[in-house]
Amino acid sequence: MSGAQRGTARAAPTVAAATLAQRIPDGALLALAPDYSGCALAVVRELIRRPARGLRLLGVPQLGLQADLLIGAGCVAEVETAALSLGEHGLAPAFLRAATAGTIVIRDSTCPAIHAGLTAAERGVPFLPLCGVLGSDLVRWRKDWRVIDDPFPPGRPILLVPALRPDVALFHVERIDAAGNAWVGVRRELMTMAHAARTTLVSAEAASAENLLADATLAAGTLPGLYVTATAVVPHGAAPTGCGKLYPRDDAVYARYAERAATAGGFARFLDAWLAGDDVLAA
Amino acid sequence: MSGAQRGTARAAPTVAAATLAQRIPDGALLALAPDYSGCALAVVRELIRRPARGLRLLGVPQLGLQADLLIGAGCVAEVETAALSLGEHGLAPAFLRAATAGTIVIRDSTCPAIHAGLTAAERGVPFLPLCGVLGSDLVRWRKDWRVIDDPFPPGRPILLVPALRPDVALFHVERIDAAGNAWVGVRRELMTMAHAARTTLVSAEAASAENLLADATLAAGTLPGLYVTATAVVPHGAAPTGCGKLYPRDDAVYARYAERAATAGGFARFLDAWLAGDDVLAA
Amino acid sequence: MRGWPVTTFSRRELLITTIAGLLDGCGHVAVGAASPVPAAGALLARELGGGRPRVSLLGGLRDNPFTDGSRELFDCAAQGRVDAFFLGGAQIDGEGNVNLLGLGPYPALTRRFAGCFGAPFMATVVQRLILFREDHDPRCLVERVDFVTAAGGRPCHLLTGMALFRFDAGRFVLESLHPGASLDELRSRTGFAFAVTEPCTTTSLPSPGTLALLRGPVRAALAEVYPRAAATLGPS
Amino acid sequence: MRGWPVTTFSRRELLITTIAGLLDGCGHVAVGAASPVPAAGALLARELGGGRPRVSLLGGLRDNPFTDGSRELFDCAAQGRVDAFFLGGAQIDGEGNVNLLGLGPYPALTRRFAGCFGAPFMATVVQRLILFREDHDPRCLVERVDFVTAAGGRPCHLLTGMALFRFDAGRFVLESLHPGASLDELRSRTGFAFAVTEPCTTTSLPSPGTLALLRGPVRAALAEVYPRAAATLGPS
Repeated sequence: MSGAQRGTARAAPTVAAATLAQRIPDGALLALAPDYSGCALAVVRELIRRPARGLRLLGVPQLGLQADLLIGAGCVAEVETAALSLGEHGLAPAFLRAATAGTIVIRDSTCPAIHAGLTAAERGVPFLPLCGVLGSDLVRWRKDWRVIDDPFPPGRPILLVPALRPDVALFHVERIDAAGNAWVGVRRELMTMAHAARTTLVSAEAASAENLLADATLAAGTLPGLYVTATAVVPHGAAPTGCGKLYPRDDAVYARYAERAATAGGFARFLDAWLAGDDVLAA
Repeated sequence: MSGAQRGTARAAPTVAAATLAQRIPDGALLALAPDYSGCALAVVRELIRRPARGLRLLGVPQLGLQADLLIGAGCVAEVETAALSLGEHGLAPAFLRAATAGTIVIRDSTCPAIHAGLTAAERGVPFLPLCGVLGSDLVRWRKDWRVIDDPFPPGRPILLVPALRPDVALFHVERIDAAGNAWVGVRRELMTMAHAARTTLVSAEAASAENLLADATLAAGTLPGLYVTATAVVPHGAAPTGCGKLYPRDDAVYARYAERAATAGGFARFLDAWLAGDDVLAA
Repeated sequence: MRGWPVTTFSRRELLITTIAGLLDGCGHVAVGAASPVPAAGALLARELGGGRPRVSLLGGLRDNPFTDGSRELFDCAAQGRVDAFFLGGAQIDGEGNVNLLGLGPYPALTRRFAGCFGAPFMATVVQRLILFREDHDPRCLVERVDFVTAAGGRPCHLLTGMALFRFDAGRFVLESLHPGASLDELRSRTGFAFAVTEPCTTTSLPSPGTLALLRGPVRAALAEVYPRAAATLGPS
Repeated sequence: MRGWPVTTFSRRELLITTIAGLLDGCGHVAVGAASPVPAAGALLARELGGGRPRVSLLGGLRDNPFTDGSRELFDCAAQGRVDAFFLGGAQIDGEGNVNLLGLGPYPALTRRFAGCFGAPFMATVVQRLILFREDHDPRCLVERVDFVTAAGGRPCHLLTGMALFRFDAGRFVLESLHPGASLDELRSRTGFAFAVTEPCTTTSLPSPGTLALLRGPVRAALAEVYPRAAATLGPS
């Protein structure tokens, strides 16, 4: 992509991304995808520009760069997740600083508990049982979980996790259409997030001229517009995380982030550069 | 299709269908799809030819022609379903005769309870809660269901339905591949059936030369071979029910069935003709 | 079609128009299989509302938006995303209970039908439940159903070929009589007691504009799922 | 590659071979993200078994068979369809408990890591749990973990760069020492007490045939997900 194209491409998406960001109120319980699957980084950038405050992040089921950026920028009050890291690029520096400073509340969880909580919301029930997990200290510390004796024989203890109903689910996909349908492919956790959430915001690389539900093959991987509150076309909107087969994660940016964000000052400089525009990150 | 082609096409599928039918033991809890979605009628025909005995049918979540044929042929001991009918072609005559005669046990249910039971099995938990339904006489009569006070505030009564773990899930799809992957498209209930069942048998119109999981668009609607015990290519294997966009339900056969099967004798003659071959049904 | 007099309409068209009125303000209406009149009513409401409510016709291809298997309708309703749903019933009683399963004492029914389908669930989770029977048969509108498929007791409407009722505070209240029916006749053909607020009103008749929509775009949309029912639209 | 002497092998190759042995008889092995050595062990077991076990590499494209979202691995394991799974751990204790979360008293940890991931669940539902750490560090192999991410107490294996243990009847039992390590050294570098059955056996060495598979098809398959780890295979 040439510099001119890049500049042109950036202006419109910023506006489009901001239209989604403004629908995320301060204090919202915001469900986000893990770094390997459809992160709406361009919208996250607009949240930081605003700046959003008091967000409660829910990792579905874990979190990465986008959460660390939001935490470091002071947008976050709480995090519920099964993990938060930069994957191969190491631990999440802003998250760990905030944890040490006690400036965020951390609700440690485990992947299947988050899936179960979202499924409970999806099905309109107050809780879902989850097998296993008993014996983990998570069960001792999560006062909002319950252990009951299974009402069915043989009546063994079983964990119940309460429904997780996000105020907003936010993610990025390859394609949307004019009816608000969004193709998520095998990333069904994005579909579950949307089913469970009150509001679902989807940014996308491109808009399809055809209705995605009209084709049986595409429909199989499509979240119906019924669940989608608003969409925006934001090319390259997941970067520096990857987007399906369209572009991979930008490991150079991750590495630079991991290095810079190791100190609060370095994080601030990285953030300034990121808010100013992609190109600066290469410096 | 010419008569000669039809004859040729029929011989092989019969053998292929029989290889699946022989994996369904007498007495098995057999999960079947509703008439609008992937019924493996050719395999059902082989079950009747055997003849299978003591099958316990589970409608996912309802049943139609294939169940009525199995019941009328004496293959069935129990039926659990949300409904059993021929749809626009009326009630299911063999089912109603067996119900009146008391020769089958009927476990009346409701669609979401069957979905919840299968999901419980899919997730390896002993039960799933289900919202609503309370007040229905089903709850009084289903002694295997439980109503508890929700352990989470405000503690309202809630229905729990036990896991439904079929011995065998049997269905028909458009495409399989050599790895046992099966494309189900938006018919995700077939995927849930397979996840929940101990054994999954899939007949298909055709085999794909490509691995269905290799293409991201196809993968989104594909049941992985991990869950599939055996497959068989059986062209026209869903008829007279329909198969996706490949062929519609054969309403003439349904109408004839509804008319003939109104009496036990008429059912027997229809069955003989069906076991002998499609062509006879036109007579 | 253009030649039809817009002041003449069939009973079915009156029912469809009435249903559309009951759906006023809904955001999403789901209609079960084999329900051509409710489907037409929902489609008419969508035309009158300029695209709202969203209409999901189960069994339809174009108007069926679900991609997560046959459980999605139920999950969607449980999430509060289905504002209105329709139920018929072999029996409907004065407490608003619906019986789809069969007649006589359960489980040894004297007559069995197809089954309960999703009714026990849908009746308890959707905001606006509309009970609909095209005929008004005293054998159907009974004092007490033989089997409670779906529990009553919640606010809902009951629309028949003769009248419109609302269920409120534990009993049905007559909302309006369709043209040509008398209150005496209604009472004699209804097996349960119901309340009446005098004076008895007549069901609103479809306007020429509504009939034009019904016989135009609604008929066309309906024909995709219910070709035979669509063909019957027009004055009787 | 062909030129490597098949009697020379790296410690990593020994560990991979040992893992493959622990997977004998499995039908389906799942390997979490960022686990190159367990992934190689599973792929080697598949080569040795002529295509069995089935291997699911999370994060991989070709060997990741899941199509129902990120919950499917957990559902699949809960269904009993995952015969073996691997866990690392910042701390592993003598009761078989694993700590992935952090050091120090919870919740005010002195050091926090990424989180618990799916470990609390997987450890309790898979048939064959294999704890794996490439280094054998006494700060990691402790008497008691600071936080129980995944509860121990169930039969499992623990493989480190120094030895193989099995957890049985409430304690770890030394199964074999890798070549070059002594029992005294092992005891001094292990923070929990373990049982020893004399005489102490040495971990089986990879055969020339196994090494050929490892450096051929396993290396090629591994490279698709872990190119850097694949490049290290060969004698050290």
